[in-house]
Amino acid sequence: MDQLSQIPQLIVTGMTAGCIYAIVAVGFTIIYNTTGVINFAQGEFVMIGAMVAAVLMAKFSFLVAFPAAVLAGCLVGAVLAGFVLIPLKRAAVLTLIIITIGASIAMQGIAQFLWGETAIPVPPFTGIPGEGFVEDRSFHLLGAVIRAQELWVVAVTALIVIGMTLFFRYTLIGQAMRACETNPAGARLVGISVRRMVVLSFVMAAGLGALAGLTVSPVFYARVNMGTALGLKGFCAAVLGGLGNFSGGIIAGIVLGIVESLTGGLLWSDYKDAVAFVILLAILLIRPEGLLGRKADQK
Amino acid sequence: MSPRTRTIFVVAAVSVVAALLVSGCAKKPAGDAVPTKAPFVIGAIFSVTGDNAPLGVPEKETVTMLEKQINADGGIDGHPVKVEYYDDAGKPEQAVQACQELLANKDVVAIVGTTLSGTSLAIAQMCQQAKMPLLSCAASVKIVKPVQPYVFKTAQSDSLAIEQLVAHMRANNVKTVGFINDSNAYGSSGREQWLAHTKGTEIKTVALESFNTSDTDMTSQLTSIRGKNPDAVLCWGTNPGPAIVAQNLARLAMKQPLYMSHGIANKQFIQLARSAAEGVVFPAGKLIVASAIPDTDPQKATLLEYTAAFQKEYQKPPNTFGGHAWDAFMLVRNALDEVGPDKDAIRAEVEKTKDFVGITGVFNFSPEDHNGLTKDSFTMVRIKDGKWTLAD
Amino acid sequence: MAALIQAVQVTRAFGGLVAVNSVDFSVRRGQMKALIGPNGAGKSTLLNLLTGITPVTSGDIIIDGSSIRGRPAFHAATLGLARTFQNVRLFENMTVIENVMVGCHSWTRQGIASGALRWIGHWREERLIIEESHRQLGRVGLEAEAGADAASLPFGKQRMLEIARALAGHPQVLMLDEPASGLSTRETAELSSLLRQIVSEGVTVLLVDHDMQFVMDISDEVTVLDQGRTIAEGTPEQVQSDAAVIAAYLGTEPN
Amino acid sequence: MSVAASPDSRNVSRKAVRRLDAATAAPFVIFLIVYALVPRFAADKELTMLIYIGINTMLAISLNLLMGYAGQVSLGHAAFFGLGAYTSAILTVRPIPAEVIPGLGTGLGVAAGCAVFTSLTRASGARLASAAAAMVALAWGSQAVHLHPAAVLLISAAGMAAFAAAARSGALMGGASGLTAAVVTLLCQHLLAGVLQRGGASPWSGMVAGVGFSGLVAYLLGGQVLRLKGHYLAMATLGFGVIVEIVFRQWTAVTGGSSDGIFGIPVMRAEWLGGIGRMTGVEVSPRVEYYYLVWAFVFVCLMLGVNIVRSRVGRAFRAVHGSEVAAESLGVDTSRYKVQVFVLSAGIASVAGSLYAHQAGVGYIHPSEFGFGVSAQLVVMVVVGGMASIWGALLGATTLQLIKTWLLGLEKTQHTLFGLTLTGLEPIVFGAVLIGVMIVMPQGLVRGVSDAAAAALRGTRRGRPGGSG
Repeated sequence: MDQLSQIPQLIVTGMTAGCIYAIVAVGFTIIYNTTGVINFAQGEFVMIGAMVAAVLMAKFSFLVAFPAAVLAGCLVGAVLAGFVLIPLKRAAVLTLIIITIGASIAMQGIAQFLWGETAIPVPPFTGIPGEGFVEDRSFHLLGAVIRAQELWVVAVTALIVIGMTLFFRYTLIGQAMRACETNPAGARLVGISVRRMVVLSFVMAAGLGALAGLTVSPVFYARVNMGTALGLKGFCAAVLGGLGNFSGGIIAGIVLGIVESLTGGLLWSDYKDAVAFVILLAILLIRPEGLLGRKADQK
Repeated sequence: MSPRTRTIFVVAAVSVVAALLVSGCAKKPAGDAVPTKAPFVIGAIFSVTGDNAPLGVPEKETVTMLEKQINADGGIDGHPVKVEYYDDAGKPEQAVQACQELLANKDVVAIVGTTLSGTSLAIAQMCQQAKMPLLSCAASVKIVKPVQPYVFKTAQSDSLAIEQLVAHMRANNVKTVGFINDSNAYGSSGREQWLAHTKGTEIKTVALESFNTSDTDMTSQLTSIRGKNPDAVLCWGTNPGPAIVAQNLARLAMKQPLYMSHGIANKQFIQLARSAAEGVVFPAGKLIVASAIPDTDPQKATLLEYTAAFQKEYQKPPNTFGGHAWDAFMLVRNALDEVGPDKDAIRAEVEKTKDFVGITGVFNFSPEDHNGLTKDSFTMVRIKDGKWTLAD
Repeated sequence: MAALIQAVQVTRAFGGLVAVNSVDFSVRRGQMKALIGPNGAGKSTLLNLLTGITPVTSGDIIIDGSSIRGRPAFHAATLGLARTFQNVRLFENMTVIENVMVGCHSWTRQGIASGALRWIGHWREERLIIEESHRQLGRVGLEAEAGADAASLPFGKQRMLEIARALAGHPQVLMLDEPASGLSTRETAELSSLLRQIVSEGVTVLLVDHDMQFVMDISDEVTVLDQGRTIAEGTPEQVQSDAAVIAAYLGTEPN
Repeated sequence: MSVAASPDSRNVSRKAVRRLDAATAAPFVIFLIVYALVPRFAADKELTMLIYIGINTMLAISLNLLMGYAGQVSLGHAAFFGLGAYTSAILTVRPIPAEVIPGLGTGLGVAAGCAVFTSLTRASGARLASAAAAMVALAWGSQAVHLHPAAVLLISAAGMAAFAAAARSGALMGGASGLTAAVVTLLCQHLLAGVLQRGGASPWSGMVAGVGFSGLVAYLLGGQVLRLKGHYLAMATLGFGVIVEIVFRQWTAVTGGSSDGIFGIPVMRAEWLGGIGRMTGVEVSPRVEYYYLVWAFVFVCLMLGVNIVRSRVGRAFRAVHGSEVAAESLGVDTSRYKVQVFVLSAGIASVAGSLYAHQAGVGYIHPSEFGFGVSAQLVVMVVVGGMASIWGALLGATTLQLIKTWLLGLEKTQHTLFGLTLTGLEPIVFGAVLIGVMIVMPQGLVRGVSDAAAAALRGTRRGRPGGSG
């Protein structure tokens, strides 16, 4: 079975996609935990990071492009937070979800208006400058070819995971953000500004998304329509990991990426995209609280 | 939300809408030469937004350019040309409504477009019933087969590209092929045609895979193809999918020659695929290798002229899709020139067109053939040193 | 007289926490029974078990001769159980009278087709439902608010509406979870007289409350629960003088 | 709602019921008049728009019943729309290839068997899955050896009875579901082969088949998925929708895939409805007739919707939304009603799908018309029109269509602003409108506008005594 020897390669590529799903899932989780809102525009943050980086890289060094991309993401996140905040107090969750859907549609439209629909190549972080373009380095491991950029993706993911864990566990703001969702009234009583926390959560989620986007753009290219699919898969990961559960979302994201890649490579590539959703449905029906979530609280 | 913020919000929203409306009412700058006769109105429906904008945008740009050119030259027989543009965003439902709008306008004499096979098929029946000439820029052979009197198309059918590919493969002794396609309309159509064409021939399709337009990695599919060890890999899709395929293939160290479809006949593919683009062979309209084709080729002058004009207007090279729109628009223009604004006459005139030298090829329409092209409209191209060269 | 509701060695655990611990409990037909206990004694949990909303971990619950173990929650209602909730659960998306009309669900039969196509059965039944709903609303003094949104009622009236809604189902037993909490003295008095009237009509009533005063005045029999176990049972007088009860109340709540 | 206040008078309550219905009937009368007269004043262009509005209204009503009334969010509703459209289209023009029929028939049979099994035993999850597997095995086994149909029925029933007995689900119920599976399998295979032979069924039977199929899928899916709540339910329905769209795209042998979609779908005719047009003195073109057909369905849906929400079952739906626990405590079998409203909703969406597929002058469908974007748009229609408002669905669908048409025109006129050609504005404006409506009128347009009007009215009234009015 020659196919079996492809498994390491499939895992490597699945891992790259999986890391992005994981970061998107983390973004979902941050916003969900502070506001209880499912942010359908999460994938667009990734797109914005990738696009801004790609556009700026053409003219400036990455020293300008990368911070600018993350900043642009944060800014868009803050604006979106504003839209969500206006009606937050009295609005049904569905209203907020629709606002994020609207924002996602509008963001894609604006991006398309500004940058057009064509995919833009982005040079890898550590590549070999070639003739007119930068070629990525690559390594061989167990029969799999690993590109340097993929290591970057994994490294950035790891960094985000560690950063987030420290942030939520050890900083006051992190704990305050967690308090907001559990008990907004209580949070207000002890002097936490819920509004500020909501804005902060959107800014953080957007910044992370943008970071993910710019990291992955050398592998995937930057495209204005890249956000929707990544957003939905990331959402799958967040749910599989148990909504609101960070480590669950990250693990689920990576597993999802790998399973998808394996199914696509070994079984049916035609239905590769359905895999994530089939798993999702199956898991939801067997364990409605998610793959790694805690049992629903029995109040 | 306090009443004040709400007021501010409403005021802001209203002013944006008002600004849009006002700007719409503002007079457009008049053209250079303004012929005085009543304008000929032509409808144009392209996918200017959405996933297929890379196809639709150059089409629209081409038509806009031609409209300007013709009017600057004094119009057709003294009549200015006015094009009504619609965007279908690649959605059949939107195309139907755009078409309906155009049909409702009594002045419209013909419709150019749409970009995609799906949207063209969606409005073909409607145009036929309303006796409105439709010149589609989409590829699917089903648009003109069976022939509906009022429906034409200017893009080559995929089957012509496949004939060229098969010829090249035969010449290079390729017996087994791993096929991979984008699962969008373009890619699935190619797959269907490929399978139909090679069925029962000595060229065997040993692996059949697909990917999604928004997919970002095709290693899994290619790994599966590698397992079957074909003589060559053929990828059917539009950017950026094929570029990713080329890159993944290179990284998997697969040595097989890589064939592609005419969907990659633009510079973007080379930019995206970088060194992986090297050696890729694909059928393409002659537009991209215009300067390399022999001077005896009847199309050469037209191709160079279009390339220069487009480059001047938009500071970028044209592509095949823009070429389809050029052909469609010019066919209508010529017919208008000949018979004036009469839909039935235009239809008949287009159908009579012989030896029309276009961008896509040399068209010879007949009541049985509403595409009018042969496989000679394609030529095989190889990417060498980041440049297009004629493949042997 | 046979027990209408019988809980046999009922236990319910949430994770490691045992909220109700092998409780035997019964309500006789026509009785006004009270279930009291300090906060966190497991009263509401026991009530949820009796009405089938929470499944039992072990033990069995028999209503009017048939067990509801393993049956869906609505099954208890079809056996003649109706209840109100500690923190009122009205259908806030409906009007006052529509809330009560839902209460008539268990004794009406018309299906979706009948309602959609307005068959004769629909008309006939709808009339009965409206009559019954008005009767129940009149009984709790909400006639005038029939058309108002349920959510717009003041709290006291919401409680009354919940009772009317429960009664509209013609229950054999009415279970009330802390009906007097949040009510003014006047409203509590009205509630007492309403409950007496309900019992006089032959409906069995089970009251759950931690307010001794209110309960002692009107109930025939009282069961006291503490930390998931029954600690006393008897007439109000017997219970009031029970040492264990006094200890439980004094120990946990200086009431 | 004004209900008379004398509780004991039978007469009064009878009148009350009648009066309520009379009040709700008034808009329908206006509707019918407008319905009949519209083609006198509308050209093909407007009629096309109205046909889309009508189809979208039906979808919005179906989703509103599910989401606005019963409180069950669905982000995959376009799937049922698509199932209706595809079933209809496939049966009429793209008969299923012969080699797929045995498998497809078996699939449908097993699905039907599962539906019977789960409704009889309330089995779910793994138990249902193993029952399904058993049925598939029995069906394949008996078909592989070419048994007489009667033998197939017998074996299937007996086999399932044995399985159910082993799984402690009741032999009788297992037998019944096995029998159903076998009967439906044979029937479907026979019917599909018949359709193939005749080269296509009529659009009307296509529509009926679509409703049956969508209903079956909704029943099976709903029974499992509707146990979930909130975001999980939203995610599960979204997942279902995405999967269905992928199947439309990829199962080329049956659905035609995404290259050319399905074209040349015959028009659904209803000559007698065209008669309405003739009465008002209009020349009845196929499009006019189709307009009458679509809006006749819209009328029926509006009426069913309005009637249902104001009936015993409708109140049960709304009670599920209000509080499931309270509803259960009153004897409402919430899981049953949730499935019921889901199936009803899927059925209406499926009818809308058939109408979409058989549209006069178009007759074309493509997978892209049934994806997540469409599902999201349906949710938007419902919310813009107003949750829990049947007539709001009409308003929501109309509003969205008007915005779309306006945007379509924007492209034509090539507006410029600050020297930029404004093209491809649709998504931007569409997104902005969504956000705007949600912020300014989260209750939807019906409530939003009426509240604003009421506020304005109060303002002028208050102003009047001062003499400023």
